[in-house]
Amino acid sequence: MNERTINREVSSIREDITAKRKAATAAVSRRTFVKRVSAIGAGTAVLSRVPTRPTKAQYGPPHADGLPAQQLTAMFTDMVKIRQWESKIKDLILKGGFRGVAHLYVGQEAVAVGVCSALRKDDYIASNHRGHGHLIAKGGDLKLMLAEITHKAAGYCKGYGGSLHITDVNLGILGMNGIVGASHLFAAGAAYGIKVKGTDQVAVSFGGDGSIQGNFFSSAANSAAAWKLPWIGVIENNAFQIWVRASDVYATPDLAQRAAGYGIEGRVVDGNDVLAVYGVAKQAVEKARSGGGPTLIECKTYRWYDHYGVAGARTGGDGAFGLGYRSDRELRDWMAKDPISRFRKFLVSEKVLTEAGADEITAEVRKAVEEAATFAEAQPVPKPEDGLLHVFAQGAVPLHTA
Amino acid sequence: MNERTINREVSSIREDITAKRKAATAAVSRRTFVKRVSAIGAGTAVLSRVPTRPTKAQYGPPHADGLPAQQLTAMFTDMVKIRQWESKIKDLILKGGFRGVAHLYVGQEAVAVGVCSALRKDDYIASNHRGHGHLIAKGGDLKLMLAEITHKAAGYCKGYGGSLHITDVNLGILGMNGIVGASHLFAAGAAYGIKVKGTDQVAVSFGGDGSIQGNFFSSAANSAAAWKLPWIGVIENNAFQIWVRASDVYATPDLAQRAAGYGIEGRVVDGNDVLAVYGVAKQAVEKARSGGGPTLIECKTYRWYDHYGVAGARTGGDGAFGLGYRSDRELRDWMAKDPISRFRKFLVSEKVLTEAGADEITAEVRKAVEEAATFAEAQPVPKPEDGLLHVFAQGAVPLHTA
Amino acid sequence: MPKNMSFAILEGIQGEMRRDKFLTLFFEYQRPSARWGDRTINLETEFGRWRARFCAIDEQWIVGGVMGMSMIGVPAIAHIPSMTTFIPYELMFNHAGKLRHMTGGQAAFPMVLWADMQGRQAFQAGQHADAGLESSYARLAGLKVVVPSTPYDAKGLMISAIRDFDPVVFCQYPMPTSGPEVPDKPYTVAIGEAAIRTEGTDITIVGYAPQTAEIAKAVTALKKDGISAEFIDPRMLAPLDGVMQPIIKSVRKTGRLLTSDDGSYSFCNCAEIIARVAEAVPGVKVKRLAFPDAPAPGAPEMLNFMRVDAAKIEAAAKRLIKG
Amino acid sequence: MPKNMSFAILEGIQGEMRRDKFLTLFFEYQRPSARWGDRTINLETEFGRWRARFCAIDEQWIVGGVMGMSMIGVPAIAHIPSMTTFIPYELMFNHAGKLRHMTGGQAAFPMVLWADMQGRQAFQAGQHADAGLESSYARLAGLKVVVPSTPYDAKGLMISAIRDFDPVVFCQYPMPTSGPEVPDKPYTVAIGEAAIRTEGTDITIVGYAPQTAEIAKAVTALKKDGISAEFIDPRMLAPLDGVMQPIIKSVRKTGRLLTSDDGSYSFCNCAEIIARVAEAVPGVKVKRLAFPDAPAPGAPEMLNFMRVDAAKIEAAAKRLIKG
Ligand SMILES: Cc1ncc(C[n+]2csc(CCOP(=O)(O)OP(=O)(O)O)c2C)c(N)n1
Ligand SMILES: Cc1ncc(C[n+]2csc(CCOP(=O)(O)OP(=O)(O)O)c2C)c(N)n1
Ligand SMILES: [Mg+2]
Ligand SMILES: [Mg+2]
Repeated sequence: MNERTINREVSSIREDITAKRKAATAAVSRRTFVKRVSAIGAGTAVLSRVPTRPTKAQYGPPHADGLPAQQLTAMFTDMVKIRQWESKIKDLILKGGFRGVAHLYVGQEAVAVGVCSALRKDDYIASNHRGHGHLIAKGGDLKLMLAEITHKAAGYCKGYGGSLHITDVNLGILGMNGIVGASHLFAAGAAYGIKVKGTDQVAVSFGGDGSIQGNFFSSAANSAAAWKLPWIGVIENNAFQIWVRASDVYATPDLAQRAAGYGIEGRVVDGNDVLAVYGVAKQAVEKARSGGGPTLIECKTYRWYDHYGVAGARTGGDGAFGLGYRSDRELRDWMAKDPISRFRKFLVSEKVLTEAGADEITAEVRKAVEEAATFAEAQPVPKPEDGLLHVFAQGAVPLHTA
Repeated sequence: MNERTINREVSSIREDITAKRKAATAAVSRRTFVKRVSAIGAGTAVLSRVPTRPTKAQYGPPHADGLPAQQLTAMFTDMVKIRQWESKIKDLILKGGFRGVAHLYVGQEAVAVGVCSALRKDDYIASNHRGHGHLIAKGGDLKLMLAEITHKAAGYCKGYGGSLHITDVNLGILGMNGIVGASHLFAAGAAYGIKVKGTDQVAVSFGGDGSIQGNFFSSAANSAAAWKLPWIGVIENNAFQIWVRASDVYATPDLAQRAAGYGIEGRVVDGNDVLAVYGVAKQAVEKARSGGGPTLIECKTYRWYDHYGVAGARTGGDGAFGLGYRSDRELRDWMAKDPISRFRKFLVSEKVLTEAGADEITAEVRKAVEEAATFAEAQPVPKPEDGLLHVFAQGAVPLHTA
Repeated sequence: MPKNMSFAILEGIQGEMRRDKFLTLFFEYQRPSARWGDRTINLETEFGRWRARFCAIDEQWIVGGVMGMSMIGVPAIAHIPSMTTFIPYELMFNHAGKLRHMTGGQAAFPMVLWADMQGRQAFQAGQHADAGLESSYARLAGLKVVVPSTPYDAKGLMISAIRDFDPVVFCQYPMPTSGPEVPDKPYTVAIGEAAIRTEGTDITIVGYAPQTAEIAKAVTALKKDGISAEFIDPRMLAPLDGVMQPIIKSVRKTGRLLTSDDGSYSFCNCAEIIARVAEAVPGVKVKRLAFPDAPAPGAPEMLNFMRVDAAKIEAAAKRLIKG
Repeated sequence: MPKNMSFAILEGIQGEMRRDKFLTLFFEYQRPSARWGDRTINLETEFGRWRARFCAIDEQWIVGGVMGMSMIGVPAIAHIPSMTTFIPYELMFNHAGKLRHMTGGQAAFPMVLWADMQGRQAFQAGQHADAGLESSYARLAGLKVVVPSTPYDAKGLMISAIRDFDPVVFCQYPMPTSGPEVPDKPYTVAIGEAAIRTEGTDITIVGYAPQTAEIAKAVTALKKDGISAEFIDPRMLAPLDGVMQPIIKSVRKTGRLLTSDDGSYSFCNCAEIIARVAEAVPGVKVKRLAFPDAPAPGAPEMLNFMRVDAAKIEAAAKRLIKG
């Protein structure tokens, strides 16, 4: 049985499992649901809309209506996981001697979790350099991720790839990618592949505000539009491309406006409101799954740390201050819109969670994160000569340094 | 005096000349003008408009109002020049033994002439593979062009480039280019250069419907929009990319719609109506010249011949029939909208020209084209060893074949 | 009349598309149809629009889309036209070539980049008359690069490329039909093996696709003058380890290596072959013929002066043997 | 503390921007400012937004825009980050490198592609730890490619590149500061000349930018063992004719050539140098050290095993001399 046949088998088994899981979830969803979710979301969900293509839901995320408490709790847990796992990485880097690098995602958790909660396990995501959050939201293992970003042999990529390239094909994670914009093209390609396979999967790409220019985005958008591919492009507009403000290099305030040029529906959403993101994503996913074609979703959000690394950050506290290209006040303003506290408050007021229950989740996550760190720490480093493997599917390349 | 200084001197002399010429034209324009031009154009000018950015002139090309008879005649003459010169090339290819190749422009004359009539001599154009028409409209010399496409030493590019690469930097012609889409990027770059120089020139790129995808267009459009560059992108939508229909690879019927995504004004115009094209181009040029930024103009038109060469064509008759990817009826339909007969009829009805006068112009142009052919025929071929020159500004590269 | 290269390649792809119900072809305008005698292949009508897809003028999509598909286990072929060889260069470099390694073996690109190559044609000029570009791909880690010279090799290498788990760049030069008959059935030509076209003892001549006809002529002419040349066609440029074995063996025997290339001189395909031979066979006498480091001019007078042809190969071989 | 390479380069550009009121710089996020002692350079504040322009993440624009500007006589510099080296490859290939020739000498690109190079750094992995990519540019007709190793050379070559009428690819590797002091005033280092870093008689060692520190260490170590190595830094890869003269002269003297490269092995920079030497100096003994044909793994254990370092250079030199 060759590699490709195996892939196919795996994916058909996966489809089976998913179908069963889906039926189960639908049942739960009808049993316990939160009522006022859609009303709550209404004011915040859609900041502005691209004028060319009206969508049915003018306000609010109707799909959040009917969400089971269980799923809401899972969403909260995932957001906390991202926050805690990344804060641990930050602390480890600040401590010194960290075997790796990181582009921290903290502050943008609502986007990853909102989108991935609208996906099935067998749907695909393609991620970018700021992708730890996407991966955790799609089910990535905290231990294997931590082992990978410290380049240990037990990591997801056996220590070859590190922070920027974590991949788990079994979870439909086509990988983080260090080249800005590539995620969109690969997801659109995967969406084409889904059409060839004839399944009802969808493929989502995550990219920053910087990812809509350059070579890749346009090719993804045009092809997805021309052939109604099940592609969803998620643009996390966190205002910056390193230190360059998006508004200084684009003429339109809403980046989702670019969708119209290709004949794609473009949506703009408050990227710090997980239910709003979920609602828009869910609509897009259902549309894509049923052959209705692509959607471009712009999520307005903010990263709490520097582009890369931990400049301006401190152990035990959130956020990076004193960075030259943004004001501390701007950061504080966004920290006040913390997607996690906001969601927690909502869940408590909705009686989905108690304060104690939320604390317990947080504590449990913290424990899991500590375990992940201990696990990663204990793992051996890769064997030197293994660097010659995995260039091709078979064999090792010759060493030419002797 | 180095090459760059020379370039600068030449361009400042050019600006001088242009200023004088401009003043002269303005004077003429106030003396003899055609009244009803704008009314005539009204019905045909703007087929559909991109909804995002309203422009002042909802209907018709107001700038055609006030066009002096002399300029109208010159426009007619240029259109005839393109038609006759290209028909000659077609006949020469059909005869056999032609030293070159061609992508014929016949049928699209109104676009090149409409746009270039709105330009000053010191404005820039960047052209594509189907660019003979653009060049003639910008003042290209029929003899040097014919010598070039037959790869003679006296040609514009000394026989190195041939049909796809004719360039005349003195006329602001940055060159035809064989790579689809590159024209847009280079013109946008030139437009940036104009800003650096601080002149009021503009840079226009011509590209087919195929030129809005791929790598180059998006970069041009985004940058021109972000910094309000004096760039005008002209899309000649002739329905085909070789044999692929634009409507099969793009989801939007109007390609100018793509402009909106970048925050650029997009216009759609009947590309077979030279005055309509002129009107829209003139507005765009004036806007660009005065710092108002870029415009994307889509001209709906049709090519009478095959993508390349002379399949289906015959000596002494217009159009290429029996091509597999389009019906003869579709072609005949478009030939009935011949931009030249249409404009001629208008000029005669407006008494700008008599039938005899129009015939005379045609005969004169035919004579000039015959002279160009005789000239080119008589020119010597390039010296073999000259192939080693012009790789760099100085010297020859070594020959490695011996 | 034997099958020509285009028909042979399409026949290979057709067989694989029948065998693997997901295998998909993206192309731009080079219709995947061909006729040979009374047989017609038309992949669009046989497999439908989704599996034989014409695309916009967007080579970034054609190649990147195929990469995305292949990442989810849908093998695919990206056919790009000759003037666009380097538009997908970054994609092949940073993604197709690297991601398997970077993901510790997880990411796989069972894809073929089927690149039309133009060669040095008159009346085209630089952008449309280039050659030798395959060495830029061959220098990238993680890619395999094949450059068939005969219809037989082309079909067999295309099938091998499709079945390979790694990304393969398949370079198709317009070639006169030569070599063995092409069987109708699928067969493979192994990736990684050179072909000895003529055996000989006095000098080793190495060259591939666009140069093979000229070399073959030169070998015949040399024979008339009593010089026995061994002509080896590498057929591929990456990986090169297996390919080098017969070349090195041959040079050990002849002591002389002449390479001939339609690509430009510097950093060309044959530079790597010469460097490997120089390392392996001290004392070897080498000579490299190639197009100058210049674009190809459109006028045939200039172009022919610059191209390597049989007469130049013959003369260089004689000089190498004499002095 | 002498000026480092970044300051030296910016100082060179600053002088030229003062000299030529049109000269313009496009960049992405690599701010054109630097400090050295109490001196500060800030091209954005000194020359304003139009002449020092940060751009979107769009290397196609940064390079293509600069090409369009330079076509109308506005000379410009396109600064691109290290992971994007090949995004503008097609533009440099089909346009910057070819259009002068294709237009019979009319089109000129007085531009510099200032490419940041990363080198083989740990904890980055394939996409962010590549090296040796300059040879892909050097193989393209019509381009000049320089790869300085010292701040002095960097400033002088940048100024030469700016003043050159042809497109120049200027590759900046992160390099430790070494070599002569950098004068404040503008000066040029000619494009097309190699530098002999150490004279010697037993073996010729060739390597540039990312390898120079390791080679220098090896040369010192060899000296202790009584081996006199001549170390030549080519400083540029195209055009190579002038660069090869001292290398060939040196090899004629030593009879041995060792090349050392951070780029991958096949079709690498040194392959061309070896091929030229093999053609010019029959009987030469050659050895090439290079990174394997693999992406760079992130884990330092694997990476260091694969990189060429001083110890490996020393050992290879000794083997070449012995056997
Ligand atoms: C094609 C490309 N150009 C440049 C870079 C360098 N780079 C890495 S991340 C980044 C900024 C990305 O900004 P954005 O897309 O908004 O994502 P964010 O970092 O804000 O999440 C840049 C310029 C790159 N990795 N790839
Ligand atoms: C980047 C690129 N891809 C493909 C080609 C091959 N090609 C040449 S012209 C052409 C069709 C162009 O169509 P369009 O832009 O609509 O212009 P038209 O020929 O219709 O005037 C194609 C595909 C090319 N020259 N450049
Ligand atoms: Mg951002
Ligand atoms: Mg067209």
